[in-house]
Amino acid sequence: MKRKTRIGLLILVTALFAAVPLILDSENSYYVYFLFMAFTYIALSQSWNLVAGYTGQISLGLHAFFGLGAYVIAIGWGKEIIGFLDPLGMVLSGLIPAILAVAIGIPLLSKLRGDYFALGTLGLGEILRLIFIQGGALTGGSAGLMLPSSSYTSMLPYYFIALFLAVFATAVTYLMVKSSLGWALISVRDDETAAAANGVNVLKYKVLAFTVGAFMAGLCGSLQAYYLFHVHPQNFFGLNWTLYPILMCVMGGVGSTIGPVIGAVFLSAVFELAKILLPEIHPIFSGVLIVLTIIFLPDGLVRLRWFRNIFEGRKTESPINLKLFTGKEK
Amino acid sequence: MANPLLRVSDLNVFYGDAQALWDIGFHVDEGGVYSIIGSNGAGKSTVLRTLSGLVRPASGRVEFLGSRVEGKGADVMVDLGISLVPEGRGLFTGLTVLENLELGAFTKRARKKSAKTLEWVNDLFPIIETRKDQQAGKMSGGEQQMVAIGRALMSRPRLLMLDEPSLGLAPLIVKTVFEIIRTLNEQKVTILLVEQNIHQALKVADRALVLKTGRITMTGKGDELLADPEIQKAYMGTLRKGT
Amino acid sequence: MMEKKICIWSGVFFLIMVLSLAGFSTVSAKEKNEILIGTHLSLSGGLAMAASEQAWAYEQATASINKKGGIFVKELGKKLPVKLIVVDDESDPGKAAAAVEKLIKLQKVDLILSGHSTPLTIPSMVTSEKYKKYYHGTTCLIPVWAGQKFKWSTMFFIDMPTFPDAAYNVIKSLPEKVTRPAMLMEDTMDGRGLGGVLRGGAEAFGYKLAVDEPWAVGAKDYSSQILKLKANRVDALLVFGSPEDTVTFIRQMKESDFSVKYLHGYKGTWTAEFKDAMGKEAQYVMCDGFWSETYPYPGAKELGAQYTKEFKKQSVSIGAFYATAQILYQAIERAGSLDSAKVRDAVIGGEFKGTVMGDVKYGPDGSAGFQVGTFQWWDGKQQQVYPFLDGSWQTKVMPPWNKR
Amino acid sequence: MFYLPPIDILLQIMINGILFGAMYGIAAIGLSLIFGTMQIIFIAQGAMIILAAYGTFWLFHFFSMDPYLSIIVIFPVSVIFGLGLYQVLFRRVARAGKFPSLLIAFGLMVLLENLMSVLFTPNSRGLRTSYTAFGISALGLKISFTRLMAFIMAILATTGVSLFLKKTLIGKAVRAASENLESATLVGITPHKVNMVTFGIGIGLAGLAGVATATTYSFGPYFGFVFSLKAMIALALGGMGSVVGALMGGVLLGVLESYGAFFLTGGWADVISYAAFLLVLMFRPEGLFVRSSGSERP
Repeated sequence: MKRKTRIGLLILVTALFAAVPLILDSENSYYVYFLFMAFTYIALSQSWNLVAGYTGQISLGLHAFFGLGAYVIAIGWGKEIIGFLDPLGMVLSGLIPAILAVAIGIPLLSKLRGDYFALGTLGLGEILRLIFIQGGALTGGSAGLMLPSSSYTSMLPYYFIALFLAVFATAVTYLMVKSSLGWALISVRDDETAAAANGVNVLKYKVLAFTVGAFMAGLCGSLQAYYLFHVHPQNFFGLNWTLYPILMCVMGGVGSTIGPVIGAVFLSAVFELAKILLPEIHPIFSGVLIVLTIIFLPDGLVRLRWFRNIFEGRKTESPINLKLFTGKEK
Repeated sequence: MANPLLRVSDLNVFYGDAQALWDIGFHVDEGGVYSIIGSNGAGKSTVLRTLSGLVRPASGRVEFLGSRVEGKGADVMVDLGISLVPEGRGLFTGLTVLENLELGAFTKRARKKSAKTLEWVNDLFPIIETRKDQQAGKMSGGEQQMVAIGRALMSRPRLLMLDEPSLGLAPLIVKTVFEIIRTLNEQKVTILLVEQNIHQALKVADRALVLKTGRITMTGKGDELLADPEIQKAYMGTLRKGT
Repeated sequence: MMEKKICIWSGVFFLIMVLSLAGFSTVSAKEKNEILIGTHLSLSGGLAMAASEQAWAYEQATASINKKGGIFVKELGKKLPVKLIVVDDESDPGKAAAAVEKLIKLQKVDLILSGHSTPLTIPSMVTSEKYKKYYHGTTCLIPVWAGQKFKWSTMFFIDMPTFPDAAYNVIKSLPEKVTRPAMLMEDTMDGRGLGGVLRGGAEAFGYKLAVDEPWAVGAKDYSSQILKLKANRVDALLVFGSPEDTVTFIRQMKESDFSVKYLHGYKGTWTAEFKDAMGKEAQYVMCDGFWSETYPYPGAKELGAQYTKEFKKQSVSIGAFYATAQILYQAIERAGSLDSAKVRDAVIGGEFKGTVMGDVKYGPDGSAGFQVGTFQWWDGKQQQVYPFLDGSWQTKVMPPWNKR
Repeated sequence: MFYLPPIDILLQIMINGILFGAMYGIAAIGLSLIFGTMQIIFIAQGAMIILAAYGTFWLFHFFSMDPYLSIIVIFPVSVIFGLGLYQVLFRRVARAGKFPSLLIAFGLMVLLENLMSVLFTPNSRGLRTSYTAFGISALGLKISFTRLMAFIMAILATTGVSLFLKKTLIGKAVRAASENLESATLVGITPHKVNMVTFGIGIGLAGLAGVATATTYSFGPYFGFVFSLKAMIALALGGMGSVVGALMGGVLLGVLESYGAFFLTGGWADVISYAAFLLVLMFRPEGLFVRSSGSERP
């Protein structure tokens, strides 16, 4: 499938989704809410996909940037610097996590690789959560910050912003990979030492991917904060905001642009259905799903042959062939 | 002719998409010393790594004592009797010399005779007895090479493979290594050797093969190849005549 | 071939899902034959224990109203049975908001009954505020609820001004004088809110708090804090924490031989699991409670007996939840409609007689407070102490550990 | 109110920290063994500990079997469970070499926690015996009996595992495999056998930690995650893959938190431990207690 048709397909799908709220009554249809959440997860999965799929660095700290983005809105709105659904505020809620990603990323990425990096980012997430809980009046401590819910008018603005975020994240991932920058990223992923050998500044590209990922995660955090009107540390710094995107990426197919999109939509639907159809045991369901996905679908849906001849996804196996995680062959 | 200890036929090996070995075929008879020579990157080590089970061949047959063994893991190969001393010796530097040797006889077959084999190895390498409780990592290159060969012998191999044993050793030590190879051969141990030091390799070998970019280009008796002008020109530069 | 099988399976699975999701959401607005009441409770996660009693109470209240044929709704001109829909919010604020979203948009409930605890009800009320769906609230601190100026929910919970009395009146009634009380409040929304009120209460009753510190949630070791309490010669202790943390804390008090005259546990000491885990160390420990079967209100005794028969343990909370449901059902009948605005207006300023919590009066701001009770664990039973009714238990001073 | 308390209180805090750190130590030893050979951070160790704690609780509840006596049941059962778990779950992943076993461990944790919550109800369970809340006073210090037993168990477990690694052939094979897997296969060590052994022992140690937890705390299904996190920090402090280092790391973490809780408040104690964790990870990845014997990890 040539490149032009693939972009055409992307535009068609976006238009289709954009038309949904015209057909369904956005206020009362559960579908609209479901799609809103699915778009948020698509954007989050792409931001993880960018870091893990294209530079091979497994980050377990996505929830830290997500929460930070949300808190930027909550604090900003509290101090009347940021308004309701104000674009400047959202950009800011992406920038601050990006700055943190650079500040933390440089020491973390230059020194740590593989599972040490994953551990470091997990630690980063926990530290941020605890700091915001001890943050006193500024961060509202463990009670979190309340936002005036009276400014809610309708579901539509949220739906379209979420759709925009999903398309923006997918487009950024797609463009970054297709550009010369993309080749540098992939060379870092496949063999760092070789990449460094022929002049690729490995650290610069890793930090760049990490920062762009953080920016996107921050944006998603701010949208969710606007939606819930209540930023609570236990919820916004919860590990699920890292766990679900990883699962969606893995199931969809890491290192491909369409994989996370399919994974996010598929899994959001599965989790919602599990909650409705089997209420008591639905929490077990997510655990079982993770384990089964990894055993039977390690390369993700997008690389199954049946899918491949339609989308012509990557022929090679999933790029994060995590030798560093499992086998020890040097 | 009794059927050979080891027969390899049209062996092809890939590293990712790059093909490293092209239709390799040769055989090894019990009790002989065989050398594989060739320039760097010719694929010499790949042959040994494939025979020892570290690398899985894409196609081809490997028969050892009459049964097909290609594709089996290294832990199975050593139990069958093919033992490799890897390039760079591969000792467990954090463990003591004695522990390295004990692990050499890890397979069920070797574990039973572990004590007797240890005595035999101690006779071969007296230094081992004196340094047995020392950490393997804290020894000289030569001593480490001895321990590495000793460890491989602990599994009582029918075929011992040595990958660049003389690498990084002083000339005097290299001489003793080749003496050891000769004494091992006298004790009926079949040896397959990969070696940069072509002169020594060919002198000690009954038969030898020359490998060039993954293909066998010449085979023959060790001393014949030693005298062959082409070999001298290609590999030994300006070797003075008759040394 | 393996891979083909997986694709077909995942394809089929995906299709079923899409169809059932569609099927669910377009349930045709057929002729109304039951009142749909939705609630989001923590069936899993940290709050599951407390929420399970709430679920039981709601189900009992719904069953008893249905036994009387349901509720007469004047607008629809007939008596309709009540159908209770419970969705799990997994003790997570984000999921609580999502659960309410689902109740409103998917299950299309008419009205919403409250979930459990301030951190979960606040986001849920925000969601129901968005869709103008009446949320009949409880277990959220009234000052925190009032601060949000919600227009589509009411709150029936602890009356804050009289909250400290339940502890300090009992302390004053102790035969031995208490001079150095201390407070350890869990660092959560509830802990923060209650802590503030108790701090005010201490001054009102003329006490100076020897130690007043937040308490880390889920910490595994309190020995350092116990040392601080010992160093400050604390003789009375008000502790707000989860059952697990409180058990760890009291065990460590015994291990470091630190005892007080009066130990009052909030949220952590009223469950039967606390008594099972502590055994005879539970003796003398005070616990808070929203309700007691010994209260002289209609149906209180029967409700308590039924619970004990079914679970072989007492409860000091089911009465409050049962009454919350009773009030909602009375309000629907009084409003004669299922419209959120009408039912809400029936509750605000309304007077509801004869509930298991007695007569409940809602103020003009939509809140109604009930007096929190105090109980003492004695021989495995919670003896009702405060409010001081005739026949209430006389609190016993807690002796040092070695004199038990 | 920052005042330096008298020396006996400082000592008491130290003792509490050491005993309390030993709890993290047992969990960390299991993690370090598994990490040594399989190179994965087994984040579900906390859930395993709580599973064993439930086992101890039910043995006590139905057969009134003394918790410390039940070790003779819990430990072997945990080892067998570990072996089985490796075969069913991790063997496929390890061979495929494609996927972060970290994710499988994560899924397993979520699965186990919710399974326990559904099967054993989410109520917190506590074990009550004559010694569960019993304090010994020695030379002016108060020592909790159950935490002392936990400390003793930690010491025994560490020596046991160290002896196993040093004296038995399998133990040497484990050390060899975790150092140089390729050479290990060359001498006949099958990677899966070694992984299975370490995984079995690792889960066995989780069993021990479970008994220690059951006797010391009232626990619920979600009680284990903090253990996993803190055990990981102890592992990082002590040095990846070294058993003694893991225990020392745990004890150091316990002391750090104990002092943190006294001089600051409980909440800050966690921040200190995570900050120490990040600093060690960045500046001394091979850990504080392992002589940087050149085998410095990536």
